[in-house]
Amino acid sequence: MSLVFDAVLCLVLLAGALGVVTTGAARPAVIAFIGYGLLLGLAWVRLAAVDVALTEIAIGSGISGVVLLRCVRALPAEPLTPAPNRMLKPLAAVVSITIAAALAAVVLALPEPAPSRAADVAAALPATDLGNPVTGVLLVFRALDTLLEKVVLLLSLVGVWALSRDPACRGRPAPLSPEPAPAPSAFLARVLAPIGVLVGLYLLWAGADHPGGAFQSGAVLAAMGLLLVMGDQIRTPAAESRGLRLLLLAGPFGFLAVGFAGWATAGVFLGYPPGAEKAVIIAVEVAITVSIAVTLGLIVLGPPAGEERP
Amino acid sequence: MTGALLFGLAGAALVGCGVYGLLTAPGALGRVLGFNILGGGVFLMFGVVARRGAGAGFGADPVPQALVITGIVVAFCATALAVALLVRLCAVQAEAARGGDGDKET
Amino acid sequence: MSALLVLAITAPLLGLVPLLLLGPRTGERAALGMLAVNVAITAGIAERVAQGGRALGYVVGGFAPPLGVGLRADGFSAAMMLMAALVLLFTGLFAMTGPGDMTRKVKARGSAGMPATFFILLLSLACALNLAFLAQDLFTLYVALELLTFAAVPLVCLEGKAGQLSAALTYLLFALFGSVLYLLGVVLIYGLYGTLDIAHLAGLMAQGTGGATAGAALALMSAGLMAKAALFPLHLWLPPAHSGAPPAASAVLSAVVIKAPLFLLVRLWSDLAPLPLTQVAGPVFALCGAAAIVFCGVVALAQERLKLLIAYSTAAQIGYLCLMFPLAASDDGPWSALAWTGGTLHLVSHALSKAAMFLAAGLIAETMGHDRLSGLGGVGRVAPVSVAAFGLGGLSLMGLPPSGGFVAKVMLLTSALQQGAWWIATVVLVGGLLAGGYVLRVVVIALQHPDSDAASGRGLPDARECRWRALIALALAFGAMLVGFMPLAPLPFLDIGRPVTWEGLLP
Amino acid sequence: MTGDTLSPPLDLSALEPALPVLSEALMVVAIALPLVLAFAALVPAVRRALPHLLVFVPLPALIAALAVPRGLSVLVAPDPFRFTLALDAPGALLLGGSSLLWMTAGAYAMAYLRKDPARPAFMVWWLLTMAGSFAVFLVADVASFYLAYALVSFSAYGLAAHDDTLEARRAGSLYLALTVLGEALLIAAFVMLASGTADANPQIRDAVALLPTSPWKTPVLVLVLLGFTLKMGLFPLHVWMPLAHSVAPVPGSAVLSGVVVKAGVIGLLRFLPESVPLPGWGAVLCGAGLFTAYYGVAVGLTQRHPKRALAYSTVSQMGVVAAVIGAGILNGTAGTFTIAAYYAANHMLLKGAMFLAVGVAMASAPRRAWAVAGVAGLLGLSLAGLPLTGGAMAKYAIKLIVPEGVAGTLLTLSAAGSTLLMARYALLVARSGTEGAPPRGLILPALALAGLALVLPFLLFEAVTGLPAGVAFTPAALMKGLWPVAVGLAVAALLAWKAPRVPEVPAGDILHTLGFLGATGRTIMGGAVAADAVLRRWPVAALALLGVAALVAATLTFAVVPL
Repeated sequence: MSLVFDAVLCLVLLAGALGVVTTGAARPAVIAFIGYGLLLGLAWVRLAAVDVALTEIAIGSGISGVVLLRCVRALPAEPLTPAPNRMLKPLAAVVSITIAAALAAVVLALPEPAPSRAADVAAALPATDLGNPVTGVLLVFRALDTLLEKVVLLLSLVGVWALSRDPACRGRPAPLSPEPAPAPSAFLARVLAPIGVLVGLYLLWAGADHPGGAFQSGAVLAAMGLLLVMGDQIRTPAAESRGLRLLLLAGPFGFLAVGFAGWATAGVFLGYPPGAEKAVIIAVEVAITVSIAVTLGLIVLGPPAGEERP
Repeated sequence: MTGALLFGLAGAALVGCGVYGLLTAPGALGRVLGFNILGGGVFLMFGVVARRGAGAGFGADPVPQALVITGIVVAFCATALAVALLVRLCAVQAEAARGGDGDKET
Repeated sequence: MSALLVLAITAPLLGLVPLLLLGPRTGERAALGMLAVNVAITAGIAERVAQGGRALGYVVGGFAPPLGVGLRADGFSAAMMLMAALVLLFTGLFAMTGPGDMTRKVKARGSAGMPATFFILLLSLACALNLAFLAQDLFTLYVALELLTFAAVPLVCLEGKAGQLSAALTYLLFALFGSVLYLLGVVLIYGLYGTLDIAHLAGLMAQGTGGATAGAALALMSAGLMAKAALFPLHLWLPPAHSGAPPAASAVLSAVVIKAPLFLLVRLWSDLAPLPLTQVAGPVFALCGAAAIVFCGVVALAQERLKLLIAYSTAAQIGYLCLMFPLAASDDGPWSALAWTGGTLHLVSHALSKAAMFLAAGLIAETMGHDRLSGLGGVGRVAPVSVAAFGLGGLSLMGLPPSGGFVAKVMLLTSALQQGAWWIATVVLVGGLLAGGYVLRVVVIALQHPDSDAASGRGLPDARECRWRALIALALAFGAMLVGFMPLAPLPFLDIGRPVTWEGLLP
Repeated sequence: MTGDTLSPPLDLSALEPALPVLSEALMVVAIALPLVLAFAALVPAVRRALPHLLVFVPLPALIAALAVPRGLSVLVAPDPFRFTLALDAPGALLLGGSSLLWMTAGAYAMAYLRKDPARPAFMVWWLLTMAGSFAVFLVADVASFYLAYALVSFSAYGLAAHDDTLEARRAGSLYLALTVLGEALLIAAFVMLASGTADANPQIRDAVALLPTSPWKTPVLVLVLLGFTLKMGLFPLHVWMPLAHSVAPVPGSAVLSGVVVKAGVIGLLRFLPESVPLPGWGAVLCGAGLFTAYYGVAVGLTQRHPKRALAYSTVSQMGVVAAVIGAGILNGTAGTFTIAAYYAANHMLLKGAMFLAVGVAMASAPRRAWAVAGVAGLLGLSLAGLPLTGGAMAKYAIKLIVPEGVAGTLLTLSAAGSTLLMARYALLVARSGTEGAPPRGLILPALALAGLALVLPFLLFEAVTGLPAGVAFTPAALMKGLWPVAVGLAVAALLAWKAPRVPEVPAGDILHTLGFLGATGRTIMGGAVAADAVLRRWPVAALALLGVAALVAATLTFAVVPL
């Protein structure tokens, strides 16, 4: 029964993906992409990877979708594109099918029994006092990757900000919509936001032992922030604000500070103090979550518009 | 394990779809979408690798799961940067079209 | 366990804090300080490696690979790191707000320091490069490559012109295509071996259980790296991106950014893949390299704009390192070691000379107000130091003594001839001829009398080159010449820490 | 080497045990002084003083040529500088000769360019070329030779293209293109040569000693011959010479023809084995040299400008030198290289003086130009080997190497051709007067060099050949030297009386038949640019990316390798 469900899911997923790449128009393609992301999240659940499923839905589909939709709105209706070569599509189809077939063969040829690090993680996890092995890998065993990934996120915000017309990156990003928010949207923001924040905080709290964690939580919090901006409940923040920048830096550099502190407490960079692992890890997660939420929100809002004239 | 295998094949097919999108998309937005589909396929294949490596009481090998989470975030960053570039490019081009002259130096 | 390895990655990041929190001038000074610290750290690593005669290692978080991730510096990576750190520092100095930059007159001409964003990106590049040279985990390397791309792409379009933006977009999209292929390779490797640690993988792969899947994984990772290195025929993004960026940005992009994927390509095939595989795949890379040298060299000759000419020259020069693959992977001991040294020295001297040339070209363009070759007649009079830096840098490209390019060329030639690879030797020589053509073309134009063509109303502008910036370019060019004093023999330093192993490096 | 028989008139070699350091220092200073001054010219004060110093810069080189014992080799610096200096007889002859030419031409240049605003730049190129030329005669290891050779070759561009006319730009570009080509040929040769030895940068003579048994003997010899005869201007690689010589300022032409071309000669002398017979190679070189000797005369005769006539004379004379070297290595005749260098040094001084004379004549009123032409004619006859001139001694010496027979006869007859060409040159000089009186700064150096050129060969003859100078004054020898000159003069008189109308062969002669090469080059470049535009389109590049991955994967899969 579940196999049938999986097969149907796979087919729908494929259909969605095909829809995205074959739809000529931008908006339907993006909408199809968001749907595809949700289906992909379902597939992750079926693969017993709930953490990944939450991340995919929150970021891969959710925030990405918002970013892409904003892009569609900003693009000219009729993009100037040269007429593609008529041979291209058939050729691309042949190439793509060949690649898919080759990869399918590779998947079928994967070794049995499959190699795995699960046993290593299971052996090392109790020392961290964490219940969620994925959080353990992210924040303890491969903390370096996660730390650098925070830097990547910060850097992509820097990249977005670098596109500001003001080389010094000052001012507020343009509001999501030029018109004042309609009443329903303001109401929605006021009602939904507190609930969303609660969900986000729960995800953060649960992440130590159950599926969830900084990214999923940060994405939900960012979405709530955007909702408040859309409902005109808060203004977009000014990019040069020192407080905002502190929030941006809190995650990566708080993490880095803990990493350096590891030299003193555990004798190794990115080590955690013995006995207090879980507390420190949760503190790191809080800092990261705040930064992720702010960074994601600012990335969606786009580059600051330049210094405001008094 | 057949379920995992099914998703593995789906991942391979998604990679094919993504490649098709990357090859045929006429504009940058289409290529960004193609890249995301392609990335999704790769991640799904990684998920299948994780699922096959289930053991020690875990439903799936946690290491690939963690790597996929990192990968999704990185892919999002890439998408965001590409979209920001595209939006700015369109704005500059529109301005140039209105102003009558673009910056011919580049 | 050497803490220097951790510092090499984290110190540049610390420089971001003042840049984001304090004023631009303070941040800029802090950034330059951090770039200097970075040079000190990398020099310290190189010194330790040379002294100890063995690699340095560090296990992050205390979890040894394959569960955790490790950092490791061998002779090759130490040399690369030091080179990159030096280029970044010099470029940072070139880009800083200098004496007189704030005056209105200079500003109107465009000769001012770069915005704070530039320094954020420069420090991020330092972190990404050091990580790429040190990391031993294929996924950490993926993160490093992405960090590198995200730091490099905004550099291209700092001025926000349409051409720069579209170049940056093409660069980003193609680099992403490359990285997703790399990641696919990583996935297959994990599926096969359950680990991503290079040392462990090298042992597992040598047992030969991977079959075609392992080959496909290596191929996908290599193709991804080649896309990021803009190796022919994957160079679509390089000329517009490198020629359109501001000079300081072009310098780092051409000099060091594309070197990281090339370095990883070498690492992949010299440290990870078993030797028989490298011997099979080597000629494919050499073929791409040869095509790059000849094809992009010819296209460079045809360019009418100085910065495009240099950019195509970069696309051509990347090929030399790839010629090294079949030579260095042979069983012919001393001659393969010579090719290894030659390829590495070429990488280093190209980095220094190309940085010098892009900085010089930027100053020339700034002085003249354009970079069309046809209008650069007599620029040697208003920008003598820049032209000298360009010429001396070009010496290395042409492979004339005394320069690193000469030493590298002699080594590659010797190795190719001794191994009977006549076609590689021919390509090396033809590449030198083409480089001579496009470098001398510029130098000759610069030395001519200015065009006093009254009809066109052109002539030399009143502006003069920014002297201290030109001296920085000249210093880099002299650096490329200094490499030419390396002994013409395999460098034992580059062999330190090979083959890759964690033995003796872990606590 | 026969160099040991050479004892220059002022031989301080007795001082050697006491002062080896002095010898070493002299050689280093000879090279370093012009080099340092070239860089010091960045300082305005030095730049202002340079015109007065230029005459004295070659002094250390001159003293070194005279005083440093032959065969002394100094390791100036070990790794990383790997720079070895040595002075053998051919090197000493060329070094001494060139230092004299550099001194006189330097004085001349400062007068010639006194109103040229670009004089400082010319001086810098001058000094760099000088340093390179001294170095090329002095260095003893392969890598330094390559460096010195590149220095003299590339710096000479600055001399040739100084006037920056359209023709100068064209000539300069052609010169640079061929120089780059020559460098590529030579680096390949040197790498093959060096890889036979244990040292990566061997002494030239050690590497050459192994050449006859080297597996790469044939490619090395081909590349060495091509690379160096390109600089000497042997047919068909001579095309750059008439172009470059005719556009350069007069003193620039003098050193181009006198010194820079000799870098090719010293290259052949250094990189060909002297004592091992190489019959086939010698015959080829000798034949090419003889052909060039006649070819240069034939084309030179049609020229209407004295400098171009001289340039073709240089082509012809370098053909003679090549023929001598070829004849020498054909049999492995000892002493060949010293005598070839002796002949080359003789040509160096004479040709330098003749170029300087052209400049004097051009600055003179027509009547005075005839007087200049008289001196020029005498120099020309010396070059052709008129008995009782210095040139006759050089001609006598080379006949010791080239055996009687076809080659010997042809060589003797080529002197008649030389006479003819020199007569033409003298006539052109006589006609090139304009108005005014040349400044003393032009006349004195030219006269000094002319005097040296006419006299010095007598003084060196015995040291070079080991024979008393008297052998060249026996009636038989005088007769043998006289008749070709007489024949040449007779033909010249005949032509002057009733000259056939021959159109001037454009400078660079066969170059103009190679125009299709330029067109082909442009086609290739255009094709590459078009192909590049296709390759850089997104779908093509994206497909290429996948193609590369597939290619590597397929190579790995289908190569029979156990994985």
